Amino acid sequence: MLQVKNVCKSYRSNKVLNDVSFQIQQGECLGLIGGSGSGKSTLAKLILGLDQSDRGQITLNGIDFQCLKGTELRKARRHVQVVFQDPTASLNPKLPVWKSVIESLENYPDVVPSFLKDVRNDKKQMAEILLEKVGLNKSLLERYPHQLSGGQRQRAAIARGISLQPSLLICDEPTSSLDVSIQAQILNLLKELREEFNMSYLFISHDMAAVRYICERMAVLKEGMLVDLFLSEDLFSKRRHPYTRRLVEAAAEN
Amino acid sequence: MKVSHILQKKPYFPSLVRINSKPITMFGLFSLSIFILITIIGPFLVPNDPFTANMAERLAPPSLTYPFGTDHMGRCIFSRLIIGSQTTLGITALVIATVILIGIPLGLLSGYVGGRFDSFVMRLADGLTALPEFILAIAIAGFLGPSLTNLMISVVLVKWISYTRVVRGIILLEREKEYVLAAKVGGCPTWKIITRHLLPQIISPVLVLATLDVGKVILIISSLSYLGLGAKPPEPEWGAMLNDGRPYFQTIPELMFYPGMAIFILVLSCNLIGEGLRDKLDIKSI
Amino acid sequence: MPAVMDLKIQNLTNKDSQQKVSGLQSIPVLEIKDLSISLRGANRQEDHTLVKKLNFTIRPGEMLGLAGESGSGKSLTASAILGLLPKSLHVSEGQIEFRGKNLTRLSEKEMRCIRGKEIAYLFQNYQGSFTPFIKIGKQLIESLRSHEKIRKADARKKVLFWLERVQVPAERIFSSYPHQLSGGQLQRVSLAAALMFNPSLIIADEPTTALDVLTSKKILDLLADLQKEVGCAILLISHDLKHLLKRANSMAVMYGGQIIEKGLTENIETNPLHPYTKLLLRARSVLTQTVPGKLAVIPGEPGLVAKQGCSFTLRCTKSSEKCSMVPEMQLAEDSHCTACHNLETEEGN
Amino acid sequence: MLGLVRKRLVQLVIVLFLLSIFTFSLMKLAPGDPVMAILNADEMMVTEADQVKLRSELGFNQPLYIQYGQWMLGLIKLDLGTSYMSGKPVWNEMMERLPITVQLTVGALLVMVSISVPLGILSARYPGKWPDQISRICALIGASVPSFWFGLMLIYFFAFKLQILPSTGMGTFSQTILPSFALGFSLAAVYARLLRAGLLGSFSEDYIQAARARGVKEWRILWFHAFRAALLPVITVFGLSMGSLLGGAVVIEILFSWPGLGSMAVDAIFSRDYPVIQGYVLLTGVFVVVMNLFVDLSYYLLDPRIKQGKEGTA
Repeated sequence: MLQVKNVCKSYRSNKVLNDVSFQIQQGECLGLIGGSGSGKSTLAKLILGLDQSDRGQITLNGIDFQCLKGTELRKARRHVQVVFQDPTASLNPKLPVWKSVIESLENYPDVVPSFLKDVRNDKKQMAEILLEKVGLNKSLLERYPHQLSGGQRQRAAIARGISLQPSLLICDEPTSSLDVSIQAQILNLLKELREEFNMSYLFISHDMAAVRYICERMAVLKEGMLVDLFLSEDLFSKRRHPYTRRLVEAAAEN
Repeated sequence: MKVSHILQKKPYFPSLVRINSKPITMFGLFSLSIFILITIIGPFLVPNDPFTANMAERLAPPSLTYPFGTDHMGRCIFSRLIIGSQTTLGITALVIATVILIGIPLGLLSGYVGGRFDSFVMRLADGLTALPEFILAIAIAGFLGPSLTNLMISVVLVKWISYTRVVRGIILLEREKEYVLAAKVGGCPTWKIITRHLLPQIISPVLVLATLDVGKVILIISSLSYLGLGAKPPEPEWGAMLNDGRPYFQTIPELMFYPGMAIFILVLSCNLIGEGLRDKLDIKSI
Repeated sequence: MPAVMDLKIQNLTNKDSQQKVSGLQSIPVLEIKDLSISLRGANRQEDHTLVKKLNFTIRPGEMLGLAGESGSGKSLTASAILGLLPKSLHVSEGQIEFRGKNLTRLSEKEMRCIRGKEIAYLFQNYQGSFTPFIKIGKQLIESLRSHEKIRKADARKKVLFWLERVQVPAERIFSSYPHQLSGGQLQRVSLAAALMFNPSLIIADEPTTALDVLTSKKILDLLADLQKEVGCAILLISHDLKHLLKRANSMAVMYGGQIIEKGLTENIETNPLHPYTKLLLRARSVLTQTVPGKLAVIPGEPGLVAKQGCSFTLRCTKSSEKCSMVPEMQLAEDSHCTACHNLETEEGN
Repeated sequence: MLGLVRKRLVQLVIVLFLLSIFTFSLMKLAPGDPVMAILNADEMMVTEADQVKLRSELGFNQPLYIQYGQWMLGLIKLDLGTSYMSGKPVWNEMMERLPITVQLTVGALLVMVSISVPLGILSARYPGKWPDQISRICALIGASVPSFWFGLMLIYFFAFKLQILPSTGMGTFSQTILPSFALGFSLAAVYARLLRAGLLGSFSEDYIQAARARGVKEWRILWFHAFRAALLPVITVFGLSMGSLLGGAVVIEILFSWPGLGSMAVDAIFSRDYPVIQGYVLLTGVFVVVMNLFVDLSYYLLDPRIKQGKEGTA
């Protein structure tokens, strides 16, 4: 479904991504692991069409994002949604939660997700259902982001991410700015939602254990290069790239 | 420190009403509203015609007829002060409104669209900073003749820059934030991103900037009028009145005291409101 | 150690650490008794007390881990030990005894002489550890000269020596600005700055949280190695149980400003007593061969702290009426103690 | 660093070019015929032939861009034309008056620094206490009082009432005090607040806490760690306020009857002495631009991070 082919990207003279290629199948979850500065977030931006790659192709359901402009790009975009790392920055501080959550639905009036069929014309009701899907009480509808806890904000961001029922949800470090005790809750939620909606995930993280929990396949990015791509079961295999093995060692200690 | 976020729970939408927490800001608000009230109902209040010269009564001391005395042409100082507030406040309001109307759209476009438009606007702004408003006013008054209109033009020509810069700065910062990116991914068209997500972020800084600028504009206008480069003599502008009083400074300092005090209190109250707003809205950059 | 050591300094260090080990072995370096930290001006009202009645000790050569989520008061405790609490907060109760001196009673000047020299601090925010517009070497020399009369050339030698000890290219780092270094390098330099004085205690406040997995492992290894050499005590603060369980000799778990469990690390790991510790141990993500169908979670939101009684009661699955009272610390086995009312029922299960 | 200087110099040239275009076109836009003004047409009979002759002598019959070019050539040779009033070259006239304005501004800057630095530091060390309150009130007054009125009040009290300082004239030290103070006071108040904000900002930075944790002495932290960072915003505003300093100088010069550049300009406006006005505008413009250049450069010297960042983009 998503195909990334030989993508390169440089900022100034700095090569951020170097010849990255992979695919994600419908309903599949690919974990992308890498240290800071490995180009993970840049890749996410390219797939979201927020930035242009220097070379290479990114196609979603056969449509090349890079060639699209304006309305066309907007139309294509509804199939890819995103959950960012920092839930504080990813919600507009001046809008109540419910408005943020259903904003995408307002932008695509013709999109009718299956779980919102009956209430498509009632904004508040849609927001209510979406919040319920991510385990938030409807009493939070009118709250502003600063009145929510970090975990609640991230749930709201996830609600916005799934609101268009996208075929691909990009999770860019969705748990790393949260407290340890909340990370597990969010991971569980993401896993449940994926099963419910049969979405594909590109799950970007530096946390091996989290990626292992969520994803079927894993890719390891090191300094802009894709050094390893394998099934999650093979994580401990001897055939792994030395860098992957070092990461596993560090993560699995004790 | 982690403590900080436990300790500071600031309201996100501080309404204007809530400013009353600080008595000194309230004083500013109160005194500014009196000035505005005087401007509006002033013509019905004045005891004497501010324009009629009466050489027989020139430089008269305060009396029942002339509460603050008369000036060198026998005109009632009190009446001239009251009518003078119209000139000062009117011109200032006009200047600030024009500046905002030019500055915000330019800043929005320059920040969001970027590219050549942005560099053109920024170079223009750079070029204009070489001429501080006072010098520009002197240049324009010098070549095109001293008048209130020319004075306003020169102030507007310089003042829009700070608005454009502030707005552009905020836009540049905000448009990279994740909520704007998320809105883009969620299919928000550009106009909606600007109006719904970006515009609200610039309202409070611009508000603060504008209130603080009101004082500055009043000071510039009256300084230039004092030099004779703004309001023309019969016009009862406060700075021009100070200029009129100059020859009699040693003998009758009141001639200069009253208009100066009026300027001072008006500017002070604007600054008090501006500072109060700045503290309330928690804007540190201005 | 790949570093070429200056023999004289090495001898000094060894002698010093030997002295410390033999002389102070049984006496705690740091003893905190009933420490409470409150907002200034509040009249000891419960809800303005951010840290409540803390008790713990660290002995020479020991590494004590302090665990807890953000807002649980870990960092505050550390700032209090250094006497660097923000102005709005103060120590409202209790004592901080450091090598026989009560730090809460010391004047600012006496405190300054202890800071850096006897108690060193490693920050989480490595970018904020050094002033951005002064070269690293100059800052290290500055802190050396703040504590002892030492000639500039000697100070330079000592700084370079310690930079080599923490395995960074000493000469280059010496003349670099902080922003020219990577996170790992900066944290190493902070470690050098900490160890230069041969301190009795190092407080490491989430020293690796901002670093990536591989770098943080290296930094912690280095910290542990150097500790063995120097023989100082370390207070390691982290929200990540993984590091604590691996590195610390003993640990204390905080929730909502209270220590709810403390003891030797192995005891806590194998036999956690407090419900919060149990949940924490279960909920951490562990990289294993098999993937669980669902991760164990701690219910509720962090920062949900009960105003009265046991701070965890609002999120506790075992909560009962008794929990509206502050539980006493109870000794379970050798030095392993916990504060929970429902221990018996727990053990019965 | 060098690349940066080059970039700023290019910007400087652009700004100066804009400035010259601006002044040149204002000159052309000015009402009234300079030829008639020079020939003193109000008082004398002027023949058509005289006019044509002068016009071609001045090059006014040539296309605008050639006039501009010639004017620019003159500028480079510091030939700004001659004053209509005094008949002296404008450049010489300005150089005669420059030292007076410099004396005034330097005096004002001294007043500013000697008030604002101690007051700023004190109010940052004791926020909310009396030095802070005083600086706050002073800043409010300083930002609200018209400088000419403030000067008048100073003259009234110190010269007329108390009779301890001379009211006008220049040359002696005591004659410099009142004008410098009148000009420097409002700036001092502004800078004290700026410095306070900057210091409070840097006191809350982690690296100050870190320096404390390393046991660095408090005075070293103030001067070597906090002050330098606090200086950055102060210096930025300093560049911007050079303009208002010069503007303020105009008013103060008139008030205290100092024959500086400012009073020259105002006199020139009333006598429509265009070359002088033009010279004044150009000189102050160049001065402000050059000052801003210095400010930018000092910025890079103060904070190595910026140097690197900007050079990366360049």
